[in-house]
Amino acid sequence: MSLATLDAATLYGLMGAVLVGIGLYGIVLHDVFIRRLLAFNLLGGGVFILFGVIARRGAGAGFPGDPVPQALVITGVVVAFCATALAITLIERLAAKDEASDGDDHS
Amino acid sequence: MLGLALDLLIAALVIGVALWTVRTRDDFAAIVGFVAYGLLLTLAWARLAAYDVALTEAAIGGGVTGVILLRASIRLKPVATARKPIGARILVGLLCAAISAALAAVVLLPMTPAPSLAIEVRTHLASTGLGNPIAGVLMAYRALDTFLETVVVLLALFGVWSLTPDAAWGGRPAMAVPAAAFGPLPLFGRLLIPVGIVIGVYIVWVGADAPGGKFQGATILAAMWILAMMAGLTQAPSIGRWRLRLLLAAGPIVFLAIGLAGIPLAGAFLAYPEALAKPLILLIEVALTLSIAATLGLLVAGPPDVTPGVEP
Amino acid sequence: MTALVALFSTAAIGAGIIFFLAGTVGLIRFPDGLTRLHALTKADNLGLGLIVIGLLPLSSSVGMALKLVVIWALVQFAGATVAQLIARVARSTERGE
Amino acid sequence: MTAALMATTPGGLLLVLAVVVPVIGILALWLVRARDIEWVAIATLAVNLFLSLATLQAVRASDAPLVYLVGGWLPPLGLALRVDGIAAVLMAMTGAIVAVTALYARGQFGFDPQGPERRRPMVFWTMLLAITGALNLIFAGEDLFNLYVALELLTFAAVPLVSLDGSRDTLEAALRYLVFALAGSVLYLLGVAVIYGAYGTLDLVVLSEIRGAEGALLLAIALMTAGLIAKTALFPLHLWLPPAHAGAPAAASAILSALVVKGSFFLILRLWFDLLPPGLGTIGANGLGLLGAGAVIVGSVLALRQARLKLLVAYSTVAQIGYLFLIFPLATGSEAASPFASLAWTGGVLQLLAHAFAKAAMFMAAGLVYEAIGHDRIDGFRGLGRLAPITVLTMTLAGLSLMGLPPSGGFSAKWLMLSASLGEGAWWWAVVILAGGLLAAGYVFRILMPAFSTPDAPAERLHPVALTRELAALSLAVIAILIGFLPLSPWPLLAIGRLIQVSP
Amino acid sequence: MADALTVAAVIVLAIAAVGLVRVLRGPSRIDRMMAVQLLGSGSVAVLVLLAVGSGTDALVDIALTLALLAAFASIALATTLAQKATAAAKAEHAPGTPAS
Repeated sequence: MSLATLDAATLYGLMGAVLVGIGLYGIVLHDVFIRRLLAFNLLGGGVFILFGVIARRGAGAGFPGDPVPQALVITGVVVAFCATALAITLIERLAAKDEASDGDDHS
Repeated sequence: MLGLALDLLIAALVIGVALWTVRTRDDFAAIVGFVAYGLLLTLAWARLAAYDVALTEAAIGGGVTGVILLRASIRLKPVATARKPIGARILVGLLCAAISAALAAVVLLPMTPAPSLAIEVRTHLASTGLGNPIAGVLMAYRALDTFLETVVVLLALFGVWSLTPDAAWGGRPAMAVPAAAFGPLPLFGRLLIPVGIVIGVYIVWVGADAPGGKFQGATILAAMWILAMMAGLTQAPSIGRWRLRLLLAAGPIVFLAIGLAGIPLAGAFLAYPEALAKPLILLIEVALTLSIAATLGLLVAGPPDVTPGVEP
Repeated sequence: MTALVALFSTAAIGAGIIFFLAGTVGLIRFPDGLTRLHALTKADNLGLGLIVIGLLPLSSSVGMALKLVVIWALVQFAGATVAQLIARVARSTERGE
Repeated sequence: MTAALMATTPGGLLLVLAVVVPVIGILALWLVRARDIEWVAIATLAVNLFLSLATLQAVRASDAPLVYLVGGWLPPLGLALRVDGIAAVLMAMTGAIVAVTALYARGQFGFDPQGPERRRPMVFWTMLLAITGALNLIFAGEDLFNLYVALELLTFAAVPLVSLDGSRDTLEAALRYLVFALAGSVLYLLGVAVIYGAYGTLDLVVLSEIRGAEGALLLAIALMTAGLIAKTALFPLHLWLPPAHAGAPAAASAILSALVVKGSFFLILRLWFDLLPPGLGTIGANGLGLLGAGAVIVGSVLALRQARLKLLVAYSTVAQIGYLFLIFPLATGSEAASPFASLAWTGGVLQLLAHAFAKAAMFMAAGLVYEAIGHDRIDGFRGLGRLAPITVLTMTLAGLSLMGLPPSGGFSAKWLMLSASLGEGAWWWAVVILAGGLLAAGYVFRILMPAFSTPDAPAERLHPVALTRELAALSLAVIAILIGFLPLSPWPLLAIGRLIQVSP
Repeated sequence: MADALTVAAVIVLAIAAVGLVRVLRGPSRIDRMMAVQLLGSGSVAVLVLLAVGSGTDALVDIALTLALLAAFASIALATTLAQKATAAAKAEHAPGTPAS
């Protein structure tokens, strides 16, 4: 595909596809939970962008994009944030337990 | 063409910081990379003319997600991590590349015309009294999703609280802050918070007819509350307080009550009588804004760790 | 008139870009944390400030112009606060790292 | 066909209530006094049981799916709820198991009617109601994104149950579970994006009538299936399940093992049987069957090697989930009209039902054993039969069903699937089913042999256990057996409202 | 003029992107954070340039939101670092507890 026919939506679509790959790679290959959580969020960002590309291509009826996928993304971003907050709390609690038991070992 | 140059730059930077976030050895550097990712994605959404989403990403991705991740990264001890064997990395890398390639193929073979519900959204928008099509989707056509999402948010908060020690149940999040009057922070808070509240309310208010809305506005309000807590201007509330519980539940309750009233009055659950559609939707949005703002703020504040009745 | 406005805007935005550039160069080239911080503040304040000034006469409505000023004030204020906080933390905690 | 389906049917309101009533219960729990939370939760679940049975009856009576157009908006713009025969059966199953679990869990978790609100009872009851509502939505949902929200609801409700006791190990199990579940959800969502991009709708009924863009559809279903497999803990993505299910309190384990994993499994069924055009996914279906076979063997062998009862029961879940995936090669078949396909279909659904009841009973019994003797190490079970006869009877009956001995639900399920595989000439699946049954017999007898033997020294019960709780567990085991008395032939009920007919 | 503003946006973003080298190099946490702070200001500048260039009000609102929350990440970092330092200092002075 030549640069002249490349439109913004396609460009961001390719970016979203690459982000999905990067995020998946991180989720599978990281052992540290916080890094997996970051990778999950990278992956989520890529998936949401794909929705945005679909919305952009579905522009019509005077809207710059199809409103339905955009609305889905808004729901999705809020859910992803909640998941991140829950996961972070679990990670911190787990670390706190580990630190407490380390302290016991030394004393 | 100039626009495309900007898009190319944004896309390259997004991929660059994403790679950095996955590849770096340093956990903190990865988190900073992720915050940059959130900022750049906001630009990408703006370029995709998805202004409502860009606002959401700016408030959540660029704002509060960064706050919880950074706070956690400072408190967590760095964990030494061994790299996986090169064979595994190559294998997983190839698999992920294959998935990316398959998605790219789908992206490059677009349907003409692209499937879209834009026309249907436009056709029925007048009966909702709203001008912003995305508000129409969220509050009318797919109102069930939105209602359940508020339940998801509430459950996530309850899940965070569930991780508290038994004794601290009913207590408040300590929201560890530095010693009182940390530099210019309290002053910053006192001046910024009123401005932020005005902006948050404005974003909710324009949401009916222009990009904006309850989730974005509520996130801004939540951010102001978090700022007040970080600046030591206020404490997080005790989670056992009935009034707090009522504030958290108010949004879903109002939504549900109006939705159920739609069964006799408008012929279906979550249908609005046409004459009253806009005022009812606005009422729901106001209640949801308050509840979501409180919920998001408490999600960032974390689980309660101060035993009720015991002050440190 | 319009030519004059265009000239003014171009000059202001150009100057703003130069301050952004200076901030970045400082951030990369300056030897220690506090001087880098100083450079960063320049980009925040003057860079964005000049760009906003250049954009004011071009904005399509008074409301938009007003919001531009608010944006600049917010970034200015936030930048100053962050600079102070970072300086404090840099003095007290990051010395050992 | 679509025009007739796309209107709210009489009784459609039941579906709205099935989703909304648990939510009302949750909001009420937050606002009532601490001493009232138990009866509010139990009353909510009683109403839910009534609603689910009424739904089942309505589907049977009308011989057609129930449909409700939410907000009066027609899909694809609006959202519809739709319950067909299989969804109605599973909703009723969920209603029954959740209600019995509530009776079993009454007064547990340090609930104190006089004292202040406590963490554990509050979290347990809230999340139990949330799981109920989420599962009802998964069974009733017709829109793929609406189902995504339901999946997230289910995840956020299930994870806190895993870490309810707050120990280090359960926190880690919960975190591992959350990571798998989130990765699964996001893959599912990716598939949703691909489908919307190709068809401009997410409504299952609308989608089932559209053709074209098969490549995108296959990619989407592959991604969504991969995500849902992680959530269902199919081998080799099963690693999160045993610690999570074994670490949760018994009442929570019962729900997690019997019901929660079935939620994501049900969505895989929806995708493969309601969305995928017949004949398109044969290779994939065989792949799923292969993974299922791996799960049966690996899960059973690992169950055999466990020293603790709860871990054994959890590994048994890994194995029993494997059987469910044998539906795909057996019931999709190359020929849509294969008579054996509907045999396998019924067998698979029976396996789902029988496992749900038997496994819930098994985990509840494990909890009762723990309370009776203070541990759940299998080598210390000598004399358990005298100490807790009802509990051992429960384990025996549930074990019969897990092994697949007649008469039991497990036997009927495996018999039907066996007949289907032999009928289709795919004997290798039959071998897996038989081998799995033998291994299951091994691990069930490992529990029961010491339990029935006489102890060296008379053992003493540590804590008295309320008879109602023992009977609650027993009732589920009895249901697992009773399912075996249903006729051994395809159920017409399960064919009601199927979007793509497998058999004539 | 719109084209010129787009060019300006590209330049500003490119400059801020170069600053991201500090995220890569560090060495301190604060250095990394400052680079992101610069990217935040740069993003606000890009958005206002595009907003005025295209006359889109919504873009100004996005810039407004970013500007409002621009300091949040840095504030979270600074307060948590300071709080941790205070806690560590307390632990050192408390008798009987081994310094970590």
